[in-house]
Amino acid sequence: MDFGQYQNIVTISVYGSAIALILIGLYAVLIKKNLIKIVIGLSLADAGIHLLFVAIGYLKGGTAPIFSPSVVGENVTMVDPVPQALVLTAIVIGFAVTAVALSLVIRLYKHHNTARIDQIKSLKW
Amino acid sequence: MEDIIYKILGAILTIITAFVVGITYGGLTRKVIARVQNRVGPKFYQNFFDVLKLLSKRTAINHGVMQHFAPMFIFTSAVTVLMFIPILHDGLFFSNFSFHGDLIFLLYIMPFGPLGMALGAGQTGNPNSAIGVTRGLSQMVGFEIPFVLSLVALMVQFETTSVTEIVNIQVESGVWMIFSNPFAFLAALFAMFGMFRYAPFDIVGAPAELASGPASEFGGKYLAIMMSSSSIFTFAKLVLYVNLFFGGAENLVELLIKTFILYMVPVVYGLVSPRYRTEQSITYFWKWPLALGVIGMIWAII
Amino acid sequence: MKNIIVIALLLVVGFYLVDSFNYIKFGDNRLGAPSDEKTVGAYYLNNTVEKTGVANVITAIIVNYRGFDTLGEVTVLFLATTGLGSILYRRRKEGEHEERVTKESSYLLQTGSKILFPFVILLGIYVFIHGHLTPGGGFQGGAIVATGFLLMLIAYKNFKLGHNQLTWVESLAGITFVSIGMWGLITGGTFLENSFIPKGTLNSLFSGGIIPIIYIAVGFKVAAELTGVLDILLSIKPSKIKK
Amino acid sequence: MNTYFVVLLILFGGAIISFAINKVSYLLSGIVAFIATASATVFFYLNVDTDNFVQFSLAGFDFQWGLNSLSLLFTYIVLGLGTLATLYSIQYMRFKNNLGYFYFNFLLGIGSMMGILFSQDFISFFIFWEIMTWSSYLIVVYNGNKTHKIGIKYMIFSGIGAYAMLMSIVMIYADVKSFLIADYIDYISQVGLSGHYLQIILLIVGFGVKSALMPLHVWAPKAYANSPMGYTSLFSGALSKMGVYGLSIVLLSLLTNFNTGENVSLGGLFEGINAEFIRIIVQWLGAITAVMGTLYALKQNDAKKLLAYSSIAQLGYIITGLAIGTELAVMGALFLAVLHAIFKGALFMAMGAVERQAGTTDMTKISGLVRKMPFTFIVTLMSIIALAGIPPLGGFVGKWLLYEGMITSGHYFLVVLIFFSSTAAFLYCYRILFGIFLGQEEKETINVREAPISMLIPMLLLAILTMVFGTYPGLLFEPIANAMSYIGYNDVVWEMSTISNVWGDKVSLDYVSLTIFTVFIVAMIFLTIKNYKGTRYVTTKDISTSGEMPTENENLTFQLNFFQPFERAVAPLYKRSMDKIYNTIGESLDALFNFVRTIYTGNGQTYALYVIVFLVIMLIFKDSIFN
Amino acid sequence: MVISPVHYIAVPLLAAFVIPLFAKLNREFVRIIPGIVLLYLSYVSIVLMNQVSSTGTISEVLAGWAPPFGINLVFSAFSGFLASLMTFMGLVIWIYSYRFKKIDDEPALKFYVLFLMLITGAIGIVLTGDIFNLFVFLEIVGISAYSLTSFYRNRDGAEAGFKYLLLGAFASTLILLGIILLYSSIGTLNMADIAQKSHLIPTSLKVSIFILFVVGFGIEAEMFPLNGWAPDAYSQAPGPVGAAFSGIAVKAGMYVIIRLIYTLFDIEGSFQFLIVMGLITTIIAEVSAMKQTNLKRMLAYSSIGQMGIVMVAFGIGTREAIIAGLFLMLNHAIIKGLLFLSSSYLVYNDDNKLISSLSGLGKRLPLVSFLFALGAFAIVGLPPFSGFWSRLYLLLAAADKELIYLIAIILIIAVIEIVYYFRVINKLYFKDIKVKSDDVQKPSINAVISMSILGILIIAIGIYPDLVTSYLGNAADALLDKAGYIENVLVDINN
Repeated sequence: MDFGQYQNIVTISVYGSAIALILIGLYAVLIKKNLIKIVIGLSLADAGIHLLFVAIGYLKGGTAPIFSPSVVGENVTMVDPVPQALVLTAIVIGFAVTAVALSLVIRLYKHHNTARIDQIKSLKW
Repeated sequence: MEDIIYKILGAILTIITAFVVGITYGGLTRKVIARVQNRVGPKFYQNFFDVLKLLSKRTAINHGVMQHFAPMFIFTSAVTVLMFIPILHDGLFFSNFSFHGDLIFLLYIMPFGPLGMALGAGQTGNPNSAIGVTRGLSQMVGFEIPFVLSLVALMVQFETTSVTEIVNIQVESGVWMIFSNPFAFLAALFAMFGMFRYAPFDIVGAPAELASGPASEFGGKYLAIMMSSSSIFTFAKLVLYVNLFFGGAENLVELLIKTFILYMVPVVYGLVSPRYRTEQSITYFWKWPLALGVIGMIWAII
Repeated sequence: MKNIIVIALLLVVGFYLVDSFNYIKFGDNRLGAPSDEKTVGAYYLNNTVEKTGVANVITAIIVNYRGFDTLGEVTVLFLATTGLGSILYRRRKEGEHEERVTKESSYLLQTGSKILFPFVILLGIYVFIHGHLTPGGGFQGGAIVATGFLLMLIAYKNFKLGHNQLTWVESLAGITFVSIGMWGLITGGTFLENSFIPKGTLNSLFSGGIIPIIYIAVGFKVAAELTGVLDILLSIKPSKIKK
Repeated sequence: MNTYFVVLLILFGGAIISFAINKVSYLLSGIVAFIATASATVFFYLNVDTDNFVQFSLAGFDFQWGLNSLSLLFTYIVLGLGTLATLYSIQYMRFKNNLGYFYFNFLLGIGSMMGILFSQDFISFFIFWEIMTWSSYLIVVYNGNKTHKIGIKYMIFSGIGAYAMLMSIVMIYADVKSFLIADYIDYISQVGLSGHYLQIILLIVGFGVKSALMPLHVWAPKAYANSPMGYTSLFSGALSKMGVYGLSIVLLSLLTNFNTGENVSLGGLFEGINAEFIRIIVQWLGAITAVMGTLYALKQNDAKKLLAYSSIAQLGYIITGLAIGTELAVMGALFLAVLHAIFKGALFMAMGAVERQAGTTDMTKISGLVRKMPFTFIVTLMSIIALAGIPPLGGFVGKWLLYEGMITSGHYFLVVLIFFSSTAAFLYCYRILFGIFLGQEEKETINVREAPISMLIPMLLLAILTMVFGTYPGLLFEPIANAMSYIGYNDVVWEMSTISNVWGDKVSLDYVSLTIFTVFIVAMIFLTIKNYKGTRYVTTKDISTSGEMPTENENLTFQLNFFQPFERAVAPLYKRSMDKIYNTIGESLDALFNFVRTIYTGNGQTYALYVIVFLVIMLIFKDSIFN
Repeated sequence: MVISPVHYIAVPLLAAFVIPLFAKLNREFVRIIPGIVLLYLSYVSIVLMNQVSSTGTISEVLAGWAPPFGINLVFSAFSGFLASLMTFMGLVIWIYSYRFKKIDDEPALKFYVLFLMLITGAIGIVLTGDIFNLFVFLEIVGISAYSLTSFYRNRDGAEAGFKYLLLGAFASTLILLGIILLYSSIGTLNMADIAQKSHLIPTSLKVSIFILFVVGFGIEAEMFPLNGWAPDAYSQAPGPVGAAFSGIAVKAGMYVIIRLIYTLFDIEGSFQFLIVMGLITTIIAEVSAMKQTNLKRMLAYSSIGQMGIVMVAFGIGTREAIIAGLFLMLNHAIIKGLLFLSSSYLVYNDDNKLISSLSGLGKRLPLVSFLFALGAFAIVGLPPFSGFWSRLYLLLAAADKELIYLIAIILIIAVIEIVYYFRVINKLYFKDIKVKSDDVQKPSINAVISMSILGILIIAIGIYPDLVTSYLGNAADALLDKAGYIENVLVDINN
């Protein structure tokens, strides 16, 4: 694919949408009072990050970086494999964090009997 | 050897002179006050009899060792002050140890007696004595300030702290201190009012309500010693003033005239004054006398 | 009001991020020519097949080039399970059993799950065994296996997971990973050195030296960890949560 | 082994041993402490050598330990008073708890003071200084419970002082590249003072705190009053003298040894500051300290606090003398420093004896102890006479030198101020004698006995010293003259028992003593013989109040509002106390601090918002932050 | 087998995987294995530190791929110093927490594994030479820290843990964004390579990346507006974990900031930025500590304040300042460690950890109180304890650069520290006893040993600072030698 004169617009829209996802996630974290929603926000932001990762790895006309029998020896453009490897790690870590976050939400709910973050302020100052 | 004999003789002579003069002045004061008040008054030698009478009395009770020591303290102080003041500025007998002390020494030996007195008074356990003492001490702080200011003015002016030197300088230049620095003199004069404790500064003794103040528990020989000591003390202070402000004295007659005139000032002032309360007298000293002292000092510095 | 402020702040952040990404054009070739590799990615593309004998470059990166990352990743998962266990730990009273939040599900779901379960597991195992050849690998395969268990956990209220077995799988897989790494350290001089097992031929199952072995271990481990996490999260006593 | 190390080893080792041995026996701890100080003293004076310097290097800095004639003078105070105070403490502390703790800190204090005096470089000076500070803090709070605020106050001010000093030290190091005090003095004398005023001011602040200089004195009264008296004698006598020691180095060595032609002002904030200006400020601060200390002293009802304020006043004289800096004034200041250690040491010990025997030193509660504790009374009396500066005891010599030094160098108004202070001092001197020993004998004190002999000996020794130095001050002039040669006064003339000023006036102390004692003894013999017979001792109830014998229940005690008239006269001076100012500052700081910590709202979202805000700020201003 | 830096990571990980299996044999293994591992790592530290001081930086290649293609570990005098410090602290804290009663009431297995991983992650951060790998280790630290924070059920641990997690997740988001930008602009993740190539990035982009990293890692390093989690986490985590946070985890965050500024990016103004941020952090934290009623919280704020001072030290940037900064880190680790460990016993039975509950405990718990007092004396910088020297070094470094205001602020802060620490000491010793003797928990023998080790160390370093200064000097040289770092890591490529 050649974006030609639309290069800039494509760049901004691709990255921009991923970034928008991150920002939406952060918005949820900063504004929503429900703990579950906050965790969802974190996951959203994570997803945005993962998208960005994959997007920067992309290159025009690239295929998956796998030297399957059909491509061995042929001059095939492949996308950058590193971001893909990194994003896998990032996903796993994101999963782990979400799991811990959820378990903490459960604990908090049991302890305070509420899931509103602005009511859980026994530690302050 | 001869020197020492002369010294001892001179010292004894000085003490006797001071005693006699002091007691006489006391008697004269009573007389003067009486005449002003339109009374006849006692004979001027009445005080001699008083002392003699007291000396011959037996002391019956004693509250403790400090009471016993108190008269000695005051006597020691009076005599020491006397010893370190030149009585006559070139007298053979009357110069005593005046070369061995100076004004600051005198300033510090003077409270020695009152302090001992105060201790004795304290030992008796009579609250009136203690009240009198606190008043006396407080008042002392009051009048010492203008006094010191004027003394500092003197020292600055003559660049010496020795009384003998001050007298000599005055005699040599022929100008008495009272003329060369009148402000300092006035400050010292006011201080003197407090020092002699005549009205309006007689709250220390306050015979009316305190049963004669610090000395109230003393009687007999103790009181005699105290009386004679304060007579000596009075004389010594007068001599000091004369030395400082009136150019000293050549002979005893001159000395007597000068001291008597000087002595009459507080007496007369006291006659026309009501009594101040302690804090009033303190603040009194810290108004005009203090200002005069400061002016005197600035005068001296310039 | 707070909303507007937050939105404004986030927009500023977004502006600067987009601005920064402007330096990086989407789809540009940043790899550089084979002779002039501009990124490490290019190096991997050019050398992986030759040096590791693995067809899937991403697998090679994950397991070998950046195998240390993966070890860390596995540890993170392991920690997540452990952490979950510690956070939601509850001292059990006498005779008390783990009870799941889920309700008894419909017969349809139960049967469907029972039929699907072996196939899902099979698919998962396939994916992680062939991680070095095809897209996918230990993480993906492990996740698929865990999905199978999730199906069963949802469908059957009384589906019992062997906690012992889970622990064994978890630990052994982890131990395998680290031991292989240590073995590399002993034989080859570096941790995770891919030298003591022959590389094999490209695009065959037995190729890539230690890479498939590790990836299989990872697969088992991921499957066990994810299942464990799901199990813990599902095993909260409903009575504890007050409405 | 080197003398300095051995001395410190004995003292610090003794500290640890007496800490440990407390478990065995409560007496042993004190005895070990005494043995340690005594043996350190003996060893030190057997091996003393002012030219012996030890160099070593630690943590990348060069250290130098040695002894100069100035510090030698102060070792007399520290070791002498230290030995006596430990001897005193054995009995004084006998029935108290935590003796190991007490002696540990006690010896640590003595050791660190010796360390300060040994230090020829700023850094070991500072280290020992801080050890001294915290060990004394630990003793200040020893009495427990109500002392904690006092302790905190002490520690805050010590901290301010010490850190001001530390700041100065590091700035000095940055300039001189050496920690040696001598190097710094050289450096200053070469390059002049401009640009170094801050260092010197900070040093003065540092030393000023320990020597209780206005307005840094507020810790002192209560800290002195609430420590065990055995230690307070050292605290007020020796520890505060470390501040004096430091000030004498700063004010005399530093501020006089530089090129006098140079008076470059720093500009800006430090416009108009020069060496003379600093010294004038310190002189006046010292004088004001003296006056305020005295005024507050005579208000006190607790003898310990009274003495504490009196210490502040006395230190004010000393500092003023040092700041004036003429030969006579410095001599007077150093003489007073030693004398103050002696008589204030004795006084605090005496108060300790009273406290131990009678249970309190509150003058409204006890009185009339003179018959019960005659020796303590004699010690107190002599020390008070010395304190008041009345001849023939030692205090007079110091005062005389100080006054002459001031008058002959033209500080007339200072003289008046100081004189006012010392006259007003008579008031509290009398107060303490009367309040405790004289006046009515109370029922509560009927069973009071004289203090044990081991407490009396040190007190009496100190009292006798005041008398000796009153007649033969030359004994002290010798080391003082040596000390002064170290800080830049060469060839100080002194005589054994004659003091003289630059105008040629003199006071012959032997004549003075001779006169006073002769007259006194003659009068005493006369009166005693005459009154020996027939007088009988009666109780203090047997007095003639208006000719009546007082009844049993009549209240004859006069202790409350003792100097009320005087206090009324000087009431305006009491209005603004530094204490109140500091309290206001403290409260407003407290409020501010409480406000600041509400930043941590407790809401996780707020914290997250902070992150975003911070990020945004950084991003927006990235060009100006990272250009 | 040659001892190499990878042992720091591999051995604990192996142990972590092994522990669940051994736990089935005997519960005691759960407690003992981490100790053995940490003991072994201490041995490794000694060997490697000796090696480093004789032969210079060790750069270990992993998986046989030379950097920048593979991941590498760098054991320089600088990172090695920190790694050894962390190992040592880990060992001491392990000794302390062995059979710590409160932990044994809870799932002990999990505690020891999480604790071991916390240390491993922190050491990994310090040793790794790869920025993404660093991120992974950061997450290891993070997840174990979240779990440890909320370890106790009966407290508000979950709240603290959630706040920590929230900010931690923010941190990972920002760091990942930074990594994305970094990789896409220069195509490498190896730190030495980044250092070599960072000048190729356009300045504006470079600054943006730097900001993302600084904010991200600043959360871990307790920089001011980002440290909301810290007081809560410190106060709610079990005592030994509080010590581990302040002694180990925070150091790792600080290490990254230092690396970013000193090695990775050459950004003008970053040093001043660090000074300013450090000062703000310190001032706010110490001021907040002043009014705390909760002992642990007070220690937490104090800890933040100390880290602020460390930031200042590294912001000054001269060799002396770096030595000071490292010394501060060392001191902070041992002293704050001691304070946290001893305070745990002091407020053992008070769920609110109130300072007022300490009244008179000096009589009931003499040794613990003494050690706490010792720590307090040391942390406010009183000689002859170790805290004094680090502060002195810092002040000298600041004076060298003529940063007078800095000296003044640091010293004013020291006065504030004096106030609140001495308030506690007063409470301990000079107040009436409130608690009954049954209500206090006597420390176990191993807890006493571990605290005593720290106490002795404080005194030993205080009296003879040369024990550590030479190491610190080497470490500072290693940190300043950026070219040497690059050369060491990328040796294969450049040849």
